[in-house]
Amino acid sequence: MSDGFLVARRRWRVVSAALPGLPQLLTGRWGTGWTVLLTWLGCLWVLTARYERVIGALGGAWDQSLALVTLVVSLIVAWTWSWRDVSGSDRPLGIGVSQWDLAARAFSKNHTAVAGLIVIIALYLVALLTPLLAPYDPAFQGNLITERYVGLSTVHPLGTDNYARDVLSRLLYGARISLAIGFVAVSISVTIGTLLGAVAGFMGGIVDGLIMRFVDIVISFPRLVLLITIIGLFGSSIFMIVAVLGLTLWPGTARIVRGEVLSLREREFIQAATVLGYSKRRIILRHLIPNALGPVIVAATLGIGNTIVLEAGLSFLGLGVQPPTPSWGTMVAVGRDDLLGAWWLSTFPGLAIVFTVLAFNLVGDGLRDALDPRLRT
Amino acid sequence: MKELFKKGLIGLGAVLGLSSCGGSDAGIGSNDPFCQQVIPAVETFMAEAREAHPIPDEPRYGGTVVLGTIGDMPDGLNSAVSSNYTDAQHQQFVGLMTLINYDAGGEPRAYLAEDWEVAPDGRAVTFHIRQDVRWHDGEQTDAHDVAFTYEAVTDPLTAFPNAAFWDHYVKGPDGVEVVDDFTIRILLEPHADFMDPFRTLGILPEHLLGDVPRDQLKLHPYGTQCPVGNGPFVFAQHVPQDRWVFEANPAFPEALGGRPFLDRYVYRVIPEQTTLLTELLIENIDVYIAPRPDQAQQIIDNQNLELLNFSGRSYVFVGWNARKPQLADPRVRRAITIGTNRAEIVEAILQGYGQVANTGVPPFHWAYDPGSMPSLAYDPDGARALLEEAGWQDRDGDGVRESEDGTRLSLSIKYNTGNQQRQDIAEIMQQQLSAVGVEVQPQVVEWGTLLQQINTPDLRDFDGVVMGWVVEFKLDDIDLFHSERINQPYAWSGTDNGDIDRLLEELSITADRTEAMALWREYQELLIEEQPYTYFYFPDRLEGVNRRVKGVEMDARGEWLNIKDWYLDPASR
Amino acid sequence: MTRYIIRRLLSAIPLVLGIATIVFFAVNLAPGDPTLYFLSPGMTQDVIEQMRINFGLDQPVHVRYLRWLGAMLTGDFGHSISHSRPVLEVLVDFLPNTLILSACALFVAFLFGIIIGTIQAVRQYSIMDSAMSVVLLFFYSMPSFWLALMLILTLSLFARNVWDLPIWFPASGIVSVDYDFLTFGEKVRDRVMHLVLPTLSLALVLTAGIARYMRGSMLEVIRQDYVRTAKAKGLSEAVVVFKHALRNALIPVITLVGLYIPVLFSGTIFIETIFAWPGMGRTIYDAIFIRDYPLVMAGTFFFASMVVVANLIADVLYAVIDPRIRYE
Amino acid sequence: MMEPMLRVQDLRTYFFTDQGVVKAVDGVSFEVNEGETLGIVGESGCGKTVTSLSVLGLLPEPPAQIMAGSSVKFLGDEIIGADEGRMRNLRGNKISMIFQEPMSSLNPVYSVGDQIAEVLRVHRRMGRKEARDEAIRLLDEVGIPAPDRRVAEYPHQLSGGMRQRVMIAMALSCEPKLLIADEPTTALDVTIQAQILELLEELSLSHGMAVLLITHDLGVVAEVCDRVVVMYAGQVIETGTVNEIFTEPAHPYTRGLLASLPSVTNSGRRLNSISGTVPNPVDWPRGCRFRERCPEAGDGCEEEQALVTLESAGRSSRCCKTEAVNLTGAG
Repeated sequence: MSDGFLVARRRWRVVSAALPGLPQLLTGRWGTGWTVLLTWLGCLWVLTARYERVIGALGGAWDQSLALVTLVVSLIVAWTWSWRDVSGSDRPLGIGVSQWDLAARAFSKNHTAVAGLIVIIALYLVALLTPLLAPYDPAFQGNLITERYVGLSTVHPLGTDNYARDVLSRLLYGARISLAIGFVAVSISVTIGTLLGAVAGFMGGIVDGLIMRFVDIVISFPRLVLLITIIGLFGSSIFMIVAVLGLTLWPGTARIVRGEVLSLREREFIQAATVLGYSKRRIILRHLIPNALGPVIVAATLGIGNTIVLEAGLSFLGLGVQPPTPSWGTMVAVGRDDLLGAWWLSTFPGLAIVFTVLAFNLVGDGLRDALDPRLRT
Repeated sequence: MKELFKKGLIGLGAVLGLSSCGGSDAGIGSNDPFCQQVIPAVETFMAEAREAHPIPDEPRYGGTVVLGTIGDMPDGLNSAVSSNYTDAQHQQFVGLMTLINYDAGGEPRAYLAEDWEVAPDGRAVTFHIRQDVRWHDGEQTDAHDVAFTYEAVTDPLTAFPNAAFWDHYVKGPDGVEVVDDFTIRILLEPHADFMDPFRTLGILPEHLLGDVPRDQLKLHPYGTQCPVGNGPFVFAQHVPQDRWVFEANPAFPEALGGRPFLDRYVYRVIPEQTTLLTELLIENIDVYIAPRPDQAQQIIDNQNLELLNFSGRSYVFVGWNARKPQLADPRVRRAITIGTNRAEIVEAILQGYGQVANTGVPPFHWAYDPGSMPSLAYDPDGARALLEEAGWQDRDGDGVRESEDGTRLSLSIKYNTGNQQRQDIAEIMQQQLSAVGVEVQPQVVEWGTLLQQINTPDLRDFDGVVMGWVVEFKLDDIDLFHSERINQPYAWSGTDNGDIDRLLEELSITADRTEAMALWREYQELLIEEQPYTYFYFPDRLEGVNRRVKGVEMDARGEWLNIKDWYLDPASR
Repeated sequence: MTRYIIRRLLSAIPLVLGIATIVFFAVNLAPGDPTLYFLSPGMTQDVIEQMRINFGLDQPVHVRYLRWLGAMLTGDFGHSISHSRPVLEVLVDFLPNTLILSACALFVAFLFGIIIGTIQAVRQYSIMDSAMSVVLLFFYSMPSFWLALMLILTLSLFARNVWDLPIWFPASGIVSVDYDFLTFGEKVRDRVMHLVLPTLSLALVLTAGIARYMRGSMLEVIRQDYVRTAKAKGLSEAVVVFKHALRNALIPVITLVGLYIPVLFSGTIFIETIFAWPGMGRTIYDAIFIRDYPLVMAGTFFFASMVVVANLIADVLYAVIDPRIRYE
Repeated sequence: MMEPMLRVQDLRTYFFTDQGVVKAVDGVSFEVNEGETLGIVGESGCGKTVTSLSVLGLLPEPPAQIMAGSSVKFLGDEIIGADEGRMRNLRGNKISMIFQEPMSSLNPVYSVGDQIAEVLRVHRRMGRKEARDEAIRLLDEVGIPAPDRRVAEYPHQLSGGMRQRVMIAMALSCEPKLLIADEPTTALDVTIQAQILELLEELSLSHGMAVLLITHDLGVVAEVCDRVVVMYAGQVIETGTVNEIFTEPAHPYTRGLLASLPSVTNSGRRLNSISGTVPNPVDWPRGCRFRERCPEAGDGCEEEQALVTLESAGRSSRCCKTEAVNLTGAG
């Protein structure tokens, strides 16, 4: 290694200490660069601009504490990651790279997907930091006569709604609900789908037949009709929505996993495991599922986006998350009535949904391309 | 195989092509035997009538008016089974005729009945039916039709939803006497506003429906598939969930104004209100029935449109379940009412298009006189004082009051899915009442489920419920507050107050208005004291009307009130 | 082939019955019943009971289920409570509208999706490729009701009232009110104009998925030897791509026909409401809340059957496109 | 001397990839004369196939790019950089090509008749019926039994040999001047291989068609070719007639190839093989590209080697020791 290289590295360390992410950004790794740099600057901004609230959050409600932890952890992670990245030795390329390394490299070349990933990371950070970020209490109603339907202004950057509540604050709090709904519902469905799919694919025979017939039933049914029937007639609490969304989304995953497992089952290492006399449970959990994970991750990423859109759809029918809890879907659905008079009510949450779902889809597409060797060039 | 592929594509194109010219022209009902019989008869008679009554040479005649609303008419012109407001409007003013209707002052005037006499003891009304009214299939409308309709709606088998209208009348064949073909006598007990039901009841054709078993009337195709009326407009077409088309009746009696000006009147169903407003703004529809208050400004701002508003017949309230321990004390209910800034809510939710309600007597009613009532104005301090007095104090400092035995003053307020105004009320109450130490939890419930929860006598699973009533000109709260009805579906509040019972009974039979006025005042004062409901407001009815439609009059009697006198500005046709 | 189709249809019976059964119990076990909708003050419990008897609701749920099942097997779907008509007549009114809309949307979505996906694959990693992906995903990410409202506002309201464009689309309905008085050509035009916005709203959401799938499939196909053969034969790129590659790339995409039908039917609930399109989606939605049991059941039964048929059509299309597949 | 039908001069085809510039073909020149059969031999990865695809412009660009200075003249006309229209008129018409994998080279969703007829309809503007009859005739000519039935069949219904015959029929359909056959027999059974080669030879004679035969199999070359071009690492390293190459190989690589060829005469003896593998095309070795595997490497091999024309016409070699070797060989 040349001296020049070492000098450069030392200089990068200095830059990294002040502005983590900048070295990566300047050396062309803009994806990681932006993520780290924005996290760092954003968290610093919160720390200074919302100093009082940060102090107030000490020993506050659980979401405040969580926000505080998130803040500190993000700062530490951003800084140390950049430092170690700059000082660490370059790993030689091309030797001993795993399938995942290859995928990561393919993914990082896909610019739109990386942009999507940055948006998602930012979204989750914002969602976690919301109690520190939001300018107002999302449920606080201002003066109903004078502060209703106020357009964009410095006091209310995204205006106020029909109850004179701050749209920006509601948007921020809505992010928590929408992202959480997507995440939890998809977790439920992926777990169920993966297990059932793996069992069906591995066991075959009657078990497979039964599971797959059930999958057929659920999949060939207009999902929304089922959702309306259940949520509409039995009540629409947030738990109900998450549960029902989760419990109706899994068949897709089950089909994917079953397909993967069927092809994996014929492969040598699984047959070796069978020959070695491992239990079926062990083979399914330790060997089959991890190897079928790629497509599942893709499906899950796309599923989160779909779920957020679906929740918005339910809100349109009046079956979404119930007020005053803000969710993006509810905000769009309620605000659509004022599209002509107060466009900001539904436009901003609508755009939030679009960009979030778009980000998840870009990442999902990127992952699919990256994980599928056939599509790589 | 390639050929097959191509053929497939052509086939698809053919399906689309076919479908794009295949008709929905027919509407429905064309394959029902009843309708197959009835429709040609109407067509024949109408053709004759058009010959006999040529369109007067006057520029106001002609053209089509399109009206848009959010819902279809569920029972159409079948007045014996319907309870829907729009249905009733079409029965009264469009397709059918009622015996009488009201003038602008709310006084009865002749319509199908040329004249009437009330027996001196108030136990009978005799109507003289016009002799120049024909059903749209050519049959004469006469006293037998009236008798049939009266018997149908008072027969329990029919399950007429508004059976309460006829509480004080002698029901069934015993209550009606056909004196001659054009004279009919109806027997009743003397009571207040006894002419009102005759204003609402659209007379049905006996020659078509007389043989239908009463319990089958609800399912009969007459109402929505091929109604035959005798009103100013003739049913032409009904595409469910899409449109009704009516055409001018050339044979409508000259004495009542003769043929309507409009050639056609189209009633369109557009469930989404943003779409409705758009269609009004791009002039695809001429009249938008009941836009939301927050859409009013858009209509006002458009120079081609006009916003009409009038005091409607409905009011919105929160009904309290006094069976619940937190709500048993009237003082608590009153504190909740004065702890809520209802004037602000009217301003905010209705954009000022409405009036604060203190009782269920609406502004168009002759007994409406809010000035003389005790005030229920916004008074948070008064509310706190009342709650203290009733023994509710915040004992653990969590901002919510508790009773001595530790019951928290925490209430759920239910409302139905998809109703923005009711949601608004629940949410604003939550916000405002927290300031006086009352915790409110808005809870949305799907409509059918909600009705079951609040209506089932042994369930009554609610604390408060945001609801609305549409009232008739004849006010009658017996079903709501009389203790005898406490186990009937609508006794939500569970009010059990002897004075209220007495007043309700007296009111229902007091025909003299000055006498009744005093009773009304007393009754309303009691209501304010008892607070079975927190009355919110009487919303104004708003209407968006294109200025090319002239002669439109709308008031509490309804939007369709004088539709036969509407005409299109000849310059803009 | 015929035998295969018959066998497939027979094997779909348990599927359709399963769906219908689930829905039957979900709807029937939910609180409330249809009489609640006809209630008004003054109605006593006796009247309600009379109504329940008139509607045949006085029986326990399993008896009603067996009755419904028995009746349905003889082709009798009962009487719709909210429409006061035989359910079959209601379906005959609404189903064609939904099918026309769905067919148009499916056609447009596949047309756009296939063309765009192909272009993306042929120009992989170009700016056009990414731009098209992002634009399509943008529409895909929109809640469909919001997209529909945006289309109404822009292509209908603003186009006419603000931008004064020569063409703007009606925001609701199937035909204009003066449809009956139009000439044949005007009728066709009128129908098409009314179809544009709802079709776009439904189709734009699906297009992204189809294009994505098509792109992947096409990318695989254009690397095949026979595509090189076609080029070596001196065929133009258009013929190579759209004749030789496209037909092969379409094979996996056909699966989506079956997969998207339920999605499409779900979408109609929003689209039909917003565009006042008198179709099955809106009708079922209303029927669920009015608890018009016979109509809900018949509607879902037909939806499920439609999905089965769509999957069957997809399988038949496989055989049409791919000579290697033969159904015995 | 007559102008050759196809003259390839200094053809350089590079692939621009993430790993670097792959110089798959790096300055190749050769000629094909009317009616002759020219073989291009070399190990896999030496650039044979890319050369043939470059001639017809069938490589996807990007990543491939034919570098400036390359020239391919067909019947005296430059075709590098020719517009698509002209290229399409050549492809399948004047120059046709058959490929290594008969299994995947035919489109599975069209009948073989359709695929043959397509060429005729595009280049010879035949009608549907006429093209079909011609397709049947062609199938008959390439030795497919019952051609009128086979014409409607799909590729998956045919065996590998049959499919290659179909490919040949398709290639022949417009009576091309030149047929490029890229490893036409590699994927086939040995018995079928012989039949196909025989067929090719026969047809080239009867149609007066030149053949550019690309193969890694010197046996095939010996059987059917008139002249041979030996390629290594993207370059031509030796040219000559079949006779010359087999009897007097000038380049050590050619000698290595010949030595690894099993034959009746050296049966029983251990086959020789060339040690090592073809170097990385992103980074060819400097100097002689065969140096690292060459048993005779020595002084002068670090220098870039030029293709040296030897005494007889069309004979050349890219080895600095060639002359010496040749002298001793002659002596």
